[in-house]
Amino acid sequence: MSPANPIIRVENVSKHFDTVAALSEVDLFVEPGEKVVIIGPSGSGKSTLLRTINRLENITAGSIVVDGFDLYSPHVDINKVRMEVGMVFQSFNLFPHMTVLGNLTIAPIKLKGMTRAEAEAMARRLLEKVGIPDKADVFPVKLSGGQQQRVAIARALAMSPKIMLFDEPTSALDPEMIGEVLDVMAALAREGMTMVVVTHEMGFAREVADRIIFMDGGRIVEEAPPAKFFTAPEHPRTQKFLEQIL
Amino acid sequence: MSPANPIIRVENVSKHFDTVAALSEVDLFVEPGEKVVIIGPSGSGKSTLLRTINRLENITAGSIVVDGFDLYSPHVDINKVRMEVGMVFQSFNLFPHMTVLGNLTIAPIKLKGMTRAEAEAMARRLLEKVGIPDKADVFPVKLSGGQQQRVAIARALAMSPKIMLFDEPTSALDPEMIGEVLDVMAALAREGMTMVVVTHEMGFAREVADRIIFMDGGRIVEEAPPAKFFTAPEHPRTQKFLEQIL
Amino acid sequence: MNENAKRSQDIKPVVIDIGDGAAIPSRGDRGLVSAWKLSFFFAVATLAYLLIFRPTPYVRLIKFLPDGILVTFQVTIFSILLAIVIGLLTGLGRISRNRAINLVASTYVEIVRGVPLLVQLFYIYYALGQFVKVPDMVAAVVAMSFCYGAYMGEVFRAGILSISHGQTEAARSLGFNRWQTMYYVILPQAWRTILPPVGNEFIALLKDTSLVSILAVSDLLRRGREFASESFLYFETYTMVALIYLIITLILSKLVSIMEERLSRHVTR
Amino acid sequence: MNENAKRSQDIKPVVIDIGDGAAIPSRGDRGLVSAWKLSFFFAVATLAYLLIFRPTPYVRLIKFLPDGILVTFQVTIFSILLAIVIGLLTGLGRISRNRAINLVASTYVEIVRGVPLLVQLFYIYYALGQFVKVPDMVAAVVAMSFCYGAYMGEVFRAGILSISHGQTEAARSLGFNRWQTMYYVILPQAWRTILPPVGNEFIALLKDTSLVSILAVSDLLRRGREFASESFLYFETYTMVALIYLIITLILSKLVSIMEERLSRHVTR
Amino acid sequence: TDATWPPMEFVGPDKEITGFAVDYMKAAGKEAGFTPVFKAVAWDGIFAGLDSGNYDAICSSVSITDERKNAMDFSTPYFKVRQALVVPKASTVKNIDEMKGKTLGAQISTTGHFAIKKVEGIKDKSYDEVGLAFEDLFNGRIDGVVCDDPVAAQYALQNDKYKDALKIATIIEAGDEFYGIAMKKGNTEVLDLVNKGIKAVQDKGIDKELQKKWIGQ
Ligand SMILES: Nc1ncnc2c1ncn2[C@@H]1O[C@H](COP(=O)(O)OP(=O)(O)OP(=O)(O)O)[C@@H](O)[C@H]1O
Ligand SMILES: Nc1ncnc2c1ncn2[C@@H]1O[C@H](COP(=O)(O)OP(=O)(O)OP(=O)(O)O)[C@@H](O)[C@H]1O
Ligand SMILES: [Mg+2]
Ligand SMILES: [Mg+2]
Repeated sequence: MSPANPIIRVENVSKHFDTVAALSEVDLFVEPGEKVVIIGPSGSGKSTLLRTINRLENITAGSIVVDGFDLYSPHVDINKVRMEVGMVFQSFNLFPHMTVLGNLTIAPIKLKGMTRAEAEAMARRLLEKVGIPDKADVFPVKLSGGQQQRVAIARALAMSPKIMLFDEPTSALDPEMIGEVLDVMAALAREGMTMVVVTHEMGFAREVADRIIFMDGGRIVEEAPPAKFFTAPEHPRTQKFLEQIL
Repeated sequence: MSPANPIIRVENVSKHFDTVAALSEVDLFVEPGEKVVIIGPSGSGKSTLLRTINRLENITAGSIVVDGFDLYSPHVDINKVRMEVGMVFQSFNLFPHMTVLGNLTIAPIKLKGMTRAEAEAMARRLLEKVGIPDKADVFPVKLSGGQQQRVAIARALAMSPKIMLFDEPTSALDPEMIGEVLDVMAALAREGMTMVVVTHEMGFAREVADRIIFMDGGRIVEEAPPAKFFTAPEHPRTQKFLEQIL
Repeated sequence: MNENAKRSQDIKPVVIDIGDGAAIPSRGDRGLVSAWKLSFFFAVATLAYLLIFRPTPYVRLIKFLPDGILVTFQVTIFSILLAIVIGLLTGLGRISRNRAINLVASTYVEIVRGVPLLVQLFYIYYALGQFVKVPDMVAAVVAMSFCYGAYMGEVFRAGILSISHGQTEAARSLGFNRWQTMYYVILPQAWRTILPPVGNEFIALLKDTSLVSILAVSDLLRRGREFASESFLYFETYTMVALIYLIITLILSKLVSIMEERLSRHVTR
Repeated sequence: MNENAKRSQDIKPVVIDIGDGAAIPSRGDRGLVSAWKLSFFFAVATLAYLLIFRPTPYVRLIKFLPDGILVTFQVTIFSILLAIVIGLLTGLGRISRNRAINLVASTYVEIVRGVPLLVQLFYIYYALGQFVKVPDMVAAVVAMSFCYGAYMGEVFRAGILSISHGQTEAARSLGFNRWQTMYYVILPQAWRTILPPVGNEFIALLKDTSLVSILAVSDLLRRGREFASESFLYFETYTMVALIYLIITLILSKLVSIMEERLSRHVTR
Repeated sequence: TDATWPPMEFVGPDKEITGFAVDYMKAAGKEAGFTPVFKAVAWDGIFAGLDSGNYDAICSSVSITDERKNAMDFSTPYFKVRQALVVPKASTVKNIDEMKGKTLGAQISTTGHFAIKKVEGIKDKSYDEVGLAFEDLFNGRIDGVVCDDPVAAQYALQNDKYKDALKIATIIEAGDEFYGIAMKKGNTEVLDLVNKGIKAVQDKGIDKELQKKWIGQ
């Protein structure tokens, strides 16, 4: 499983919270354009792994290189790296004091020096893409959960990232809204975006993922393409987990 | 359905919270020794009806007579009536600053003038009855939910009430503890206590109830003995409800 | 043990913290709303009664006091503005991860809250007066805002901490640095939480400006004391002074409560 | 809309209320804990330095002040005791369903919180002095506790309201009347919540007793002012007075924080 | 007494109230058969306390004025003072009228304060204690202080701190003032007693001795 030219290199990474080992000696390499789905039981370290990739969590040991930047090099400007890596959270985290358009344009304007006109034009294109072009001028509280999450995706895309990270993007949604968000994600995947997705949506994993990673107790227990993963899991822990949820 | 000699007479009772009508023209007569189980969807007024019986809620219209006392007569001492009517809550509401024994003895000592020795002897008998004689000297936080609820039942029984009201006594419990509380309640029923019970435990209702009352939208929609109620409900609303939950 | 059960039985660790401002008659507290009305009516009616039916000495008194009221407001307004600036810096320092900055800010708060305002006023006014020469108004404003800056810092700190951490994470993951996140994302949301207690501190500060009368600043109380010790009309003077303070703080606390309501309505726009 | 989503997006209506006491160095706030240590060390070290290396005038000064400290404590302790009694009655009045009682209690709170403490002191001391003759120490205690009773009332009110309504319902349904419920069930639980803010008010009151120096009660600050007015050593005197107040309040706030921790540990016995 | 007015009455190092007036009254008491008990009171409420009966008499360097005579009774005068204008050493002011447009300080509602207010165009600033006014003058916040001359000459200016910084510019010509013991109106019992004591002290020349001790001339 040695990678050709990975855009994300997580090597031998461990992460402790006080006494809890959230990650133990994890390796993960992701190719440009690859879609990786991470699954595993609660507390297995999925979120922690994802969050180390843009250094929302600092690691205790190991190294992480994203798009050629060593995240722990003293010379690296972490804010620059984060512009390359979009992130979508379970709880959306839209900025409630700005309109949808404001949410989408603030970062490009303040961080990339775009003009307001450019930024708004792009924002409207992105809203079109996520299917809510008519919501540009409303405030986030007025949106349904599914709409909010689609805005959150558009906001991350507005920085034209090379990588997108998703941490259970549909877990806080009512069932009837999950589909609309997954559709947007699937479309993004078809466009060739590099994606790392933590999710419990097995249907999505099966259809979209190039590779599925199963974590347990802070370790990667098994990884395989979905066809093999769902039909012939090797590790007993994986088998048990799949039994429970399918 | 005209009653012979009811110990509880709820006649034509309505209760409004601001604009919400929690109860509309409800009639309920309970014979001494009878066990009535009230079921119905959330917000249908079950708790409100139960709580009007010891005047934890004041009613807007109608009359309630309990053990011969008109609850709304200006001459009635409501605290006297409440001593006759034990109540058990979903959230136990034990007094956390007293031991279990303290919880059981405070009311008999302060309100009935029992000596501490008498009260404690009785309390220990009641703890025996609810199956936790060894917990007399611990504080409530040290007990499991099921144990707490059994203490709450014993506390109510310590006032030797003629009637016991239960408002979803097992809803806050982990599944493995529900049984122990229902057992205590069933035993109490066998001893001939008059009981009005709001619950979602259909097994209990079927076995213990003399009569089941189905409420919806603040009204009593249907009442029948359990045999008939569960096998041949008349009202379409009841049929739909039973379909959903069974 | 079952989670629900645990929660309902526990004594919640409620933290009670009664501010030093006026009692804000918010809508939830009906007793206070009627009390506000009663107090206001009582204060205004008493004032009117005294002026109309006992013009001597009350009319003379009320002519004597207005410049004192003006000074009281001047000191209050300048002090609160300066205190807000100090408070913002202190609040940011208190949540800073830089240990040195954090310690400086925390120590400032600890010391200021540990010494009576009156002693601080004396100290800043007289003791430090030996080293720097400043006009008395300026000294009073500096002393008041030095003190209130510490309290204001706690308000800012609490306001900033009240914004969910997810907001910071979202902003940081877009590439904003720590300060940009504070400026574009956190503070614009925090001010809604911060504004009402700032209003409250304003009222508390207005009341505490009465202490500058001891520094011979001619505020409302000082004017009253001058009048009283000259005319020997102690009862009448202090009645008047108390009434004026009461009317001012009642009006201000009503304004704060209106502001609170507006802001809480705005939350859902 | 989904419930979770709503909650996470909404700006929560956080209420910030910064008390007037010292900054209590509770364990959650590490910055404050180190700040406490630093301040305390700084205060004690400065005091020691001054006494050892500049005995004139500091040794003379420190001999001059102890009875002032005693008076400060006397006024504080008597006032807090009286204020607790007034506060309990006020708190009960504020939650009473009897509209008249409720209004009286609320109006008392509203008026007391609307008038500066210093004005109240002047009023009670001088103005009412015309009608009733009381020794100045008594007047000071009455004035302080009249004022603090209102704040204490809010503490009691909040403490009582912090006990879940289920406790009241359980007690009432056993047959306890309103007062028995309060006495046997609510207050014994509420005191844990009430005690820390009472400690906090104690510190705030101790600081505010410095105001009685204006009434010529010989408290710590008054003694300092007397010393200064004879020796004209203002800087030295106020340095010393401020240090002593700081050391006292720092010690007291540490005690309150220890008490808070003990009580919160006790919740789960 | 408001014990912040050295050398007339103040709190000594032993925390007892002491000073010229205090010794004077003790001597008077010995002569007339009463023992004065001294109680520290803040100046700006001192007359209120007399009214409410917290004490029987005020011995606090109270100058006898017409307004005050309307409100209370006075003993025979026991000391003569004038108002002194104290200014920084460098000042060339010779007369209070030259202070127009400047700010002068005094203890609140003392005769010094009244003297300032009488002159048109001078801003007055009132302090709780005369010492605070001196301190403000020393710190340069005000341009002068007006107070009774013994306080200025024999006390404040003897102090190491002020000796080289302040001086008396002039004695304000507004006529002599006399200190008297103030009593509630109609309280003839105390009045007679005090007057008897003062007379005896003056007759025996004790007042001269005390003046030498406390004031030095
Ligand atoms: N901020 C934190 N402080 C302390 N421990 C933490 C923190 N965040 C995570 N942990 C711990 O690290 C471990 C891994 O947590 P993580 O959130 O990565 O799991 P997860 O797989 O995402 O679980 P879930 O499916 O519930 O989101 C858990 O034991 C968790 O308790
Ligand atoms: N204190 C109250 N204030 C306002 N409305 C109330 C109050 N208590 C109950 N209600 C309303 O009265 C109606 C009946 O409530 P009640 O609690 O009796 O229903 P319930 O059948 O017990 O429901 P559940 O199964 O959820 O306990 C509901 O619409 C409820 O919102
Ligand atoms: Mg997670
Ligand atoms: Mg219910």
